[in-house]
Amino acid sequence: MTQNVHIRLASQRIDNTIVGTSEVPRLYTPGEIITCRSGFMRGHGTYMEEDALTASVAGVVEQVNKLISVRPIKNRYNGEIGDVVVGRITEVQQKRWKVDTNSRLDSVLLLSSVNLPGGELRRRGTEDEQMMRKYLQEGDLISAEVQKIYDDGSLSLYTRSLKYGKLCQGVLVKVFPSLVKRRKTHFHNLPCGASMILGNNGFIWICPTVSEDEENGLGGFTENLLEVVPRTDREVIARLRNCILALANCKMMLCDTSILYAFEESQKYEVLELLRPEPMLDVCVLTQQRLYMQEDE
Amino acid sequence: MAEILLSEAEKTFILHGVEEGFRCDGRMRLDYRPMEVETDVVSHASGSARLRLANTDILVGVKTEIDTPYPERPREGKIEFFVDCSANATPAFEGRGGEELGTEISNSLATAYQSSQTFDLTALCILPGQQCWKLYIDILILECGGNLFDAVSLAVKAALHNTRVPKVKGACLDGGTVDLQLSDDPYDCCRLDVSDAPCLVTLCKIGDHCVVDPTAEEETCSSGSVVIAITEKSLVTSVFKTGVGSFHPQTLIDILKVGQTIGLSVNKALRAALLEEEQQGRKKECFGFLK
Amino acid sequence: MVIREHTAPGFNRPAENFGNHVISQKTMNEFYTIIDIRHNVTLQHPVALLRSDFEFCFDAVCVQRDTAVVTAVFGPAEVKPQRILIDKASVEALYRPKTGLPRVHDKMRETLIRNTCSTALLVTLHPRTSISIIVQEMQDSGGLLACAVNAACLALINSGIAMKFLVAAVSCMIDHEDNILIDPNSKQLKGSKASLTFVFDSIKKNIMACHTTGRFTQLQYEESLLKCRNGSDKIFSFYREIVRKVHQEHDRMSPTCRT
Amino acid sequence: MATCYKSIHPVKYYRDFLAKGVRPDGRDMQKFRPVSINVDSIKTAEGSAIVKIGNTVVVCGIKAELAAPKAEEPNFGYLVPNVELPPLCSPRFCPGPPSDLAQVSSNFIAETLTSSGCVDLKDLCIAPEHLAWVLHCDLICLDHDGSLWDACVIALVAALRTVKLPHVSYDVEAETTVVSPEKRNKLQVHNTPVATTFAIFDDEILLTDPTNEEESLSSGVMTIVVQGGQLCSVHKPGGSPLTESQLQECINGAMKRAEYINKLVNMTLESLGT
Amino acid sequence: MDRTATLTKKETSGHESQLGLDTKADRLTDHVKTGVVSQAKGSAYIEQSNTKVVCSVFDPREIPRKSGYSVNGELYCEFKFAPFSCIQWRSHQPDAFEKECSLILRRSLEPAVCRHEFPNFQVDVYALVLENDGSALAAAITCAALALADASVPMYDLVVAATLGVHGDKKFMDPTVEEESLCNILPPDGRSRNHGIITAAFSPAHQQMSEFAQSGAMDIDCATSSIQLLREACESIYLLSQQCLLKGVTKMLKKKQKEIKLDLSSDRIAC
Repeated sequence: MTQNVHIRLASQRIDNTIVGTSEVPRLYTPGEIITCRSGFMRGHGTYMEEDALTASVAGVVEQVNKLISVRPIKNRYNGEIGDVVVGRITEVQQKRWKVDTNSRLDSVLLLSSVNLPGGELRRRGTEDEQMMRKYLQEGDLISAEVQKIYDDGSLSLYTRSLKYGKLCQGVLVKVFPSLVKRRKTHFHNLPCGASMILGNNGFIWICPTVSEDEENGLGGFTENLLEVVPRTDREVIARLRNCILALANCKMMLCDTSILYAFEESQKYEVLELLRPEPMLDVCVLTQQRLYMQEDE
Repeated sequence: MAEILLSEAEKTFILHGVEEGFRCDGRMRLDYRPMEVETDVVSHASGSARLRLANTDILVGVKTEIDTPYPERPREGKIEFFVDCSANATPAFEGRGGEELGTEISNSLATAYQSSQTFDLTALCILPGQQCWKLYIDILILECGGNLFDAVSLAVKAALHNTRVPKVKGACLDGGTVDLQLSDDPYDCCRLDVSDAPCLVTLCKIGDHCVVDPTAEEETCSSGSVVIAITEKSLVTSVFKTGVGSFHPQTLIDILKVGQTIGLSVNKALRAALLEEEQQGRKKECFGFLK
Repeated sequence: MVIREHTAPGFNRPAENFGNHVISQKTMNEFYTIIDIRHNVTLQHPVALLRSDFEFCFDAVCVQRDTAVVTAVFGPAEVKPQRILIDKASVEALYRPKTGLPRVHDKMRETLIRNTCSTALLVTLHPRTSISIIVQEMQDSGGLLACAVNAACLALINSGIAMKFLVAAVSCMIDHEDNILIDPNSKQLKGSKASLTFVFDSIKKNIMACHTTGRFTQLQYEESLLKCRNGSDKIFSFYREIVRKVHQEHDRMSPTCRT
Repeated sequence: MATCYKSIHPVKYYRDFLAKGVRPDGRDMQKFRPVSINVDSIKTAEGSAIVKIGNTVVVCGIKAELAAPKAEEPNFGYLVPNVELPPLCSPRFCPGPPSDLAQVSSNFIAETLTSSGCVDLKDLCIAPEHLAWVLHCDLICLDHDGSLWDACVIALVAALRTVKLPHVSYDVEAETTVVSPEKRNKLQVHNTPVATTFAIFDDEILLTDPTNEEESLSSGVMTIVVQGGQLCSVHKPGGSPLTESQLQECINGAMKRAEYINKLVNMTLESLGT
Repeated sequence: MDRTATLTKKETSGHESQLGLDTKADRLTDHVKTGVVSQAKGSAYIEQSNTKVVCSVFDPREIPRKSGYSVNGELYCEFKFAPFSCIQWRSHQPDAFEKECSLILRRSLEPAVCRHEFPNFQVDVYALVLENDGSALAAAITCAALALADASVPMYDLVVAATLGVHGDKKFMDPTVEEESLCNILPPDGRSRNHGIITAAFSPAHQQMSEFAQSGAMDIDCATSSIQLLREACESIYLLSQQCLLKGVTKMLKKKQKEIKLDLSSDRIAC
């Protein structure tokens, strides 16, 4: 049996910031005046003090026409309608589930917003209420879409589409929500042999690719616990996981392209090696270069 | 332990991975995640160390104080462990939440260091029956990312390695009171021999196999773990079980044997790292906590 | 602790008065009434006082000779789920000593006051509520337990919570010459062989509660009981007197004058 | 059917029984439960006793320690009684700090000890101002089925009478203490107080030696401590009022009980001696 | 190895139980007895040479201070020494050792209890050592398992525990207090420098070790060979425990029958 024990020294610590070619944007700190001119609208992360628009959080200023807002550097997930999220059930309540989506407040998944087994358009009876824990219990993972934002900022989710629903075997990776690039699609069947859901909330789900026809039969609520994921799939999943964490560690934006590049660049290392800082940095630098090259093209 | 939620499917995935010998992060069953150690991080302590194992972050400070030895052990000094599970580590430690875990860890360390074959307490004796050094070992859990026992024991051993006890130039008994003369030079001090200090190895049983250095997710899947304290001379100084599961006696014997070999390599790795740091000479800068 | 906040102003005022043991005749207006339960009536300053400050808090200060106790009654009010009784009110007594934390003998007083009061109250009228009696010791010059029980009873009268009967506590001692002394002071108690405290109900004058220390014969016990029972009459009549006076006071102060 | 009736309306169930002059456990009103005493069974304690009254079990263990006497009482030793009602003995008690009942019981036992004067604290002094015995009298209830204080007092007194303290000599000049564990002296116990508990059911019926159930259903309890024809304590912490004749009845009952218990304790201790 | 020590201890079991908690003298039951605390749902008393332990178990109650749903019920264990049980007087506040023992007690029992049968509920287990003459923790574990069984808490198997003391080449099964303190110190230079104490809890029906707690310092061979010894010791205690439980049940059945008769007569009174 092999065993690996690596103990490094703090002096060997490496700097994992990758300075890109693009300029570092101007950061504002709370209390700093953004502008004294009038005619702007006050957005999130700002407040008015004696006619001056002032930042209330530390972050980057964003301007949309007349609206000025400050996007904080580090933030919990602020949901927007239509976002794809991955979440974990934390509580089963009357007619609804509470879902942890990395937001300030737990999100809500109503019993009426899910597809129940046996037909989409079925009335939800008391029987279904009692069966709720059978469908989704504490700890279960789901992919869903944000349907509504309540007044208190909590989100209402729905899974009434075949692509959403309960997630089966795989790995969840948590990163900062701001690192996930907004794209048209967040569901990816990667050519390397795994599927990935890049949740807008920073929860990323990696699982073995399921063929189309199989998926249709799932209906969202069955999980195959007997099926053993083969070793090759596992290696791909583990490599993807480590690559994503490496990219996130270097604060690089995550999208299917960057992840795929990182995956390809990491091939010279063993999966296990990707847990160490040097290979992690190396992969990130190479990925960054490829992204620039692509941009230039 | 702060339990995290996992779905059944995730648990199955982890379980099958362990069976396969290929864990979610690409490790084999007996691989540790990379660790990082730094000693002498707290300037006011007699000795200190900080150890980071993935997301688990431990800071250990050693303080020395003069005390009277136990009447039944007049030639030995004292050692006391205190674990502070700060609420910063995980919200579950808030209030009194971390207290139970804290006493569990400090008790396990006390047991592992109990035998005189581990850490030689006689070196802490000043005047037999009258005065001795007492080492207060304060362990701060800054972040909790699983596998606390292993990380804490390594950090403690590193901190003890770093500990400098002031030299006593002279001690004499004057009537009932003891007169001590300590060296004025702060650099004139004794080191402690930590070669026999034990390291704790947690073997986490997932399915029918055991893994070392479990992540928080893997800990959730486990039915129970065996923690073994091993010294460099491969003596077992403490064994105990955590979690709710139970073991077949034969499994237990196998686990003990595996634990022993791992314990030896962990001890070796730590020793190598500490030696290397020492060779770098007196550090000018402390890297501390900025990552 | 809402309770503590509420009682604080109520407790502080009398404390200033009794701190130096002097209550001048001037301040002894209608609110202060004189009580003496000993046979040879000599007026020192045995005083009792009644006030009511808050809507749900009813205070009473009982001073017997130099022993002083302040009590407050809260309720019927919301009750904690653990203490809830479905068929009656849960009566709770809190005894706070003059200094320090409550000790074991304070717990004994607490239990005695609680049991006595819960028997005297019509607890079944207020199911699922709590009635708390808070007793603060101010000064102990003998007969503290008796004083505390009387203070609690006064506070209950003042609270207007329905009661089955009133209670009165009288203490006595037996000295080394086997004399029985009613309501002894702390100086006299030093030379005691035994001390006894009785609590009587107002209807049949039966024994509600009894606490003794020291050794005594059965005969001495019965004799003490008899003397104390006679003494209790004075306390009951004093209760009536005080209620009358308070009533007058209420009549005098028209509702508009009251703050 | 009877068990159903009992759980639905326990008071009425009892009332029906008592109307016939018998208690549900088969005793009549004035009958005591059997008492058994076992002394000196715990070897780690200087003195010990285990008392069973019906189901109620109380263990008393006495440990002796040496300490300096209080400055204001230089000739006195210490006697520290403590009643523990662990959660083990009844579902009524929770883990954590001592319950109110445990504290009240400790107070009662301490008062009984001083009132009866069964141990002279001067006997516990070895060298005035310098050295005295501390006797930790720990009473632990193992099974709380009513009449707790009766069992406590018997256990305490029986345990005190088994205490054998090692001979201690103290040299004032050199401030040295020599303990000789092989030379042991019996502790002087001057008298034996006996407690008897009564419960008042429905404001009028007196139940002697009540069980836990009877105590909780009753409207009041009273404990009388008798010692050598004299009263040592009459403790009635509130509850239903009692008439004088009822009180007298109780005192008489307690007096008779004391004689019996005294005999029993003596017998047990004698059997130990042989 | 000192197996004879164990045997002699077992053989001295003929005399009457010292505490007198048990009135009838019997070879088996005066060492182990169930149903000793009338107020508890289940209880047991065990006497191992001079070590005396009482244990009681109460009805499941809701887990205090818990908001979420817990699939498995919980065990709350408290291990306590009576103030007079040891050579030194012990304070009433639980110390670190008692807390650790409570933890070990819980870890030993948990695997054997069908905790899924009482979700969201907690069963309280209290163990009190009246006299400690060594191996108190093992006695408490055996006793607690019996009390759980007596309380009809569903269990996969009984749990029995034994303690082994190691000092050099000598091994003491169920060591006394003196032997325990001997095992805590390093043996003088000789062939073997092993020393320490091992307490193991074992469920024989499923051959599962639910706890293995070792202190001291010993080589791996000593530790592994002890497992076998402890297992054998546990098997012999297991028989004792089983017999005791059986006896308790038969006794209860007889009592029940009597009660039914009594019940009929009491019904007559009640009606």
